[in-house]
Amino acid sequence: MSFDPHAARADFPLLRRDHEPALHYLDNAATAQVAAPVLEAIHAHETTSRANVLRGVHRLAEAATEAYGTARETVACHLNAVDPDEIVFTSGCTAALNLVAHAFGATLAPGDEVVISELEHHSNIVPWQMLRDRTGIGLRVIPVTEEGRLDLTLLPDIVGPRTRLIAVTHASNVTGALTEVGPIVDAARAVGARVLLDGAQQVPHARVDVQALGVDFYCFSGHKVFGPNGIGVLWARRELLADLPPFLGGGEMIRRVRLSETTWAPPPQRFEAGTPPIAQAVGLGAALRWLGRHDIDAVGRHLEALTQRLVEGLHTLGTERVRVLGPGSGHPRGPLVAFDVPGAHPHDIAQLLDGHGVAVRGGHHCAQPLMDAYDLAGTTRASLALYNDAADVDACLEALETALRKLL
Amino acid sequence: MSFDPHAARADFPLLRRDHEPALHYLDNAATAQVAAPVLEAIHAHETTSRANVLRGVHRLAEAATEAYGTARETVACHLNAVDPDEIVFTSGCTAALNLVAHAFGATLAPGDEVVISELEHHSNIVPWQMLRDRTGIGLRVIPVTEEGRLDLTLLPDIVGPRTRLIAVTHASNVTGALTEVGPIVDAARAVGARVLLDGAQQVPHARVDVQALGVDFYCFSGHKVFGPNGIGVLWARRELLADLPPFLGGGEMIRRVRLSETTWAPPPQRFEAGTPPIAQAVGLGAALRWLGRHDIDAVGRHLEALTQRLVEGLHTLGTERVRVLGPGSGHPRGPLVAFDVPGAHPHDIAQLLDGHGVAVRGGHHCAQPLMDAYDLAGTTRASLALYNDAADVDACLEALETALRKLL
Amino acid sequence: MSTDLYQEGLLALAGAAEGEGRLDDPDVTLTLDNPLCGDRVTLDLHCDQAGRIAALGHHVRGCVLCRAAANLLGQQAIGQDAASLDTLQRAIKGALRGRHAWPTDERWQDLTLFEPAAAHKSRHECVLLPFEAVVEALRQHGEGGATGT
Amino acid sequence: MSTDLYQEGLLALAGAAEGEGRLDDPDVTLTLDNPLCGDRVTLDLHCDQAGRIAALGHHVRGCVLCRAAANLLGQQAIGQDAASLDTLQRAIKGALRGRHAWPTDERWQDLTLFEPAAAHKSRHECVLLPFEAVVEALRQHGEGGATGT
Ligand SMILES: Cc1ncc(COP(=O)(O)O)c(C=O)c1O
Ligand SMILES: Cc1ncc(COP(=O)(O)O)c(C=O)c1O
Repeated sequence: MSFDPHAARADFPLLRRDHEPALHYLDNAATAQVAAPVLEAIHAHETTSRANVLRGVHRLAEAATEAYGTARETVACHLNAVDPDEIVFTSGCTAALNLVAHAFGATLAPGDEVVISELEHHSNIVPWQMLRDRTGIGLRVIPVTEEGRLDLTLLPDIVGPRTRLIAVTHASNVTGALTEVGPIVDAARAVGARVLLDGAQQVPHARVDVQALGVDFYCFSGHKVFGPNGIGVLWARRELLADLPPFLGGGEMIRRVRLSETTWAPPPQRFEAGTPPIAQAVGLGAALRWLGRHDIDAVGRHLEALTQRLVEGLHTLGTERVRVLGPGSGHPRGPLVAFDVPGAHPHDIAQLLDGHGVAVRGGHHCAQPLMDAYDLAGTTRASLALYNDAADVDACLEALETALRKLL
Repeated sequence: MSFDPHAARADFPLLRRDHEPALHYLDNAATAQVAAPVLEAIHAHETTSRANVLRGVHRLAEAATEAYGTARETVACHLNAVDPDEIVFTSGCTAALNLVAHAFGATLAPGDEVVISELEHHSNIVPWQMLRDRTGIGLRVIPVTEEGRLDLTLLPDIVGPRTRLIAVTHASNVTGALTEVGPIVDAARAVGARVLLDGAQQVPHARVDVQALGVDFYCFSGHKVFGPNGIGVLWARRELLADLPPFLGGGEMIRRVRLSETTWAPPPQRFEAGTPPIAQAVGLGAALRWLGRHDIDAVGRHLEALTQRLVEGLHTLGTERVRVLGPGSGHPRGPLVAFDVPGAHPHDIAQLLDGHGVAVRGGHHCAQPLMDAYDLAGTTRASLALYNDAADVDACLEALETALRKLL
Repeated sequence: MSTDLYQEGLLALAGAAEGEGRLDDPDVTLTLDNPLCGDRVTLDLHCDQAGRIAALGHHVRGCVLCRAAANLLGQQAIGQDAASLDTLQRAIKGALRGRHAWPTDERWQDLTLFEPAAAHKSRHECVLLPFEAVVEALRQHGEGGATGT
Repeated sequence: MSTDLYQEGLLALAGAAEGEGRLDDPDVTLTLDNPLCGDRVTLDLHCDQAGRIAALGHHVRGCVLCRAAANLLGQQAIGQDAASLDTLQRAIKGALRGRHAWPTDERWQDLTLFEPAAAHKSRHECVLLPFEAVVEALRQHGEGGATGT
């Protein structure tokens, strides 16, 4: 099986539009575009099966409940989860991380420790800081290497008998570094700690098998996997979920509500208070089925080649002018490249690139601690998705050259 | 200005479909159908302006940010809020209530009291129970009258010097009772407490003016106002929001993240961690604009007439056989009617009605404490929306008569 | 057609009142709710030394399906033990979900009355609740007869 | 066209280094971040008895717009007080949002260089940040010279 980016691209209405200048969308790490089959699945659901789920007996309610359940099965299958009931739908990756910080956090005692890293997105930092400030747990931080990878040589100093959770990104949204999961799982297991991976930047591009990874929690967002906004996923081991208290309270997550006392429904309902994002779950299911129709290994090779073209092109502009963040060729990286141009601000670069139809992101990418580690205010980031091609990369490089002539 | 329910109905693709038997959708209190302009607005957004918001400078990011901001302005305008920044987008009404329970809850001390009522949806009970169990606040409960209205004569006994918040429904999703807001606001003001209204069942049918109501918090869900799933709104007074700590942590809600310490963005961003439901906000804006194009007073009269037709029809089946919950004709009620048929279970009734194309809901309607007060396991509920007509009501009554012949 | 659900036979079983009512001095009592609809089954059991059901009383606040299921238990559960009822409960669950055929055991032949419910996923739990309750009650009895709620 | 933003005049102002650098022994120091992009302005002020700016030093980690705005302050803010700069800051905000025309005050005529930014909402804050910082710094100085962060 092989992969044709242009065939994939044809499924994206926004990318087909006649933009002037032509659009080169390289901001996929922020939000990917949505595939037409996703929009169609949502439209079909909303116009044939719209109802609230789980509680109704009429045919629309049955159809909606069925569609929602099928979406859960699709996600479970995509992640190779043991059971669909290990899939909790949330409103996004951030919401999933907060859910863990509250529900798992409630099982921690003061002095227990959570390990995060300098590489994390704010969504995997702030919830733990808030937990620390609420409950008195300790927060330990794995530093990054100069190359922007987790410095796992320091694990033995950081993981200890009070460690209860290691929560790190699976793929960095800034350096593109892919986390070596094995040593982290081993370190956690040695002290009886759990492992959470933030998969927001991994699920769009790679095969993710939660059983093979050996982790305990995994989460990602719909809008980055060519699916809808407003939905995310928390996967967690069944027996772990069963032992966690709920986070949000409301309809659907209860067994019995009395004014004096309330008991909880089993997972995943326990963690899905209120009317869930039904149409979005249907859309996410469609997105993952769409993604699954492609040979993900071939997609990986395509993205690797494009990433290399981008990195090499940036080097050609002069390594003293353009400093590329992230691991060197010896280490795996995801399909995104952030770079610093001393003397030219990322916002100015991004703005000038936009004038050439090239959409990239400039800023701290919700990773201020990493920026602090590099002593940068921000970087410019071009992030790829399977529908990008060499023309996108070349347009980016060309526009960048023009921009730098203006700014430097 | 007048109102034509059939013109309105034509905007709902699902209601136009040729169902066999014909569909009489009377489960609007659970989820209303979605208007075509909403689906079109979402589709247009996703195919022309999809990007992440607030952080990007490229044209799609600008367009998405603009669309998201416009949606906020539309909601503010619909509720007559002072300022768009008083509008916080959440993933639903339940999420909005949890947000208040956490953010406002964090400002309470043990022994402080929150007043709810027996009439509440679980989403306005469970978050407060969880807060009570976390922090040691007291929870006081306004009972319901036999008619299913808040028994406000008991307010002086329930509201006291430790009361910090009165959180009650604006319109009951079971008895249909509309809350007399004035006395509640007065009682709260007398002791310096805040007032929250759960408007999930009010916004779809009535004019809501948060300034005129004089309350402090107001919330509702998108999917019940002919808008998308996966979005809700919290409105709160600007100065109140400014003083509240955040609830969820993550991207977009920070001012500065350091590993040691993090500072927060001003409202509403402070309360919108992570990528928000952008397309859903756009859809909600379209829904409220669609709703706003109708003469809401004429809609009210239409719904009142239909509700009366339904109540009278149920009385005709025999008041000993069919016991209608909710206020008598002297008191205002929303367009929904729940009833109990001794000896016939709501699920059986709902199932048999579905055989005639009539979609109603049977069960506890996420109001178990109210069911306990009535000593019922559940009721059958027919709930109307502006697109319903007399044929829907008559089909319901006819099917019910047939069902009761079978079950009793 | 959803009305297929409400066959004569099912309505008759739901009205049969087999085992209806509470037991005096039960060995174990258990109340189980269906969180999705508020149905509630309360079961009282007397058990023999071997852990088999000697007497069963139930109080059901539920629909036709739930009442019929409880009455079927009231008719047929005497003499059954935790293992056999656990197997039965799983078999019913699987059959409702279309995973396998309905049990053919003669004792439980009235289960065929529930076959139309398979098409209505939202009603599966109505059928299952009494069976889940009896399995859980026997489990608790086996653990030392704790009185659950 | 977004490239209109980057006119010669604006690039020149951004490179002008007016007031660039820190002050010794400032009466007030303030650092302000733009949470959306990580831009950061640090301001040192010396103030006279009447609360007017006597000297201004800035350190900007920001884009062309932000640096140009800070340099404009460095050129023109000496002698200004909290009230006048607050008015100016609001006027710039309103002008960027298209609510009213740009200030015509001769002292601030270089503000016209920022006019193209009005079309780019995401960049408004880049222009505003130095102005917000100076207003906040003067406010803190007025409150007793607290050294903010
Ligand atoms: C690594 C990583 N984690 C978490 C998130 C948060 O995802 P969301 O904003 O969709 O909740 C993002 C995306 O912004 C991300 O890149
Ligand atoms: C009165 C009331 N409050 C709150 C809710 C919760 O809304 P949602 O489930 O959309 O979060 C509902 C709807 O189910 C309701 O009827």
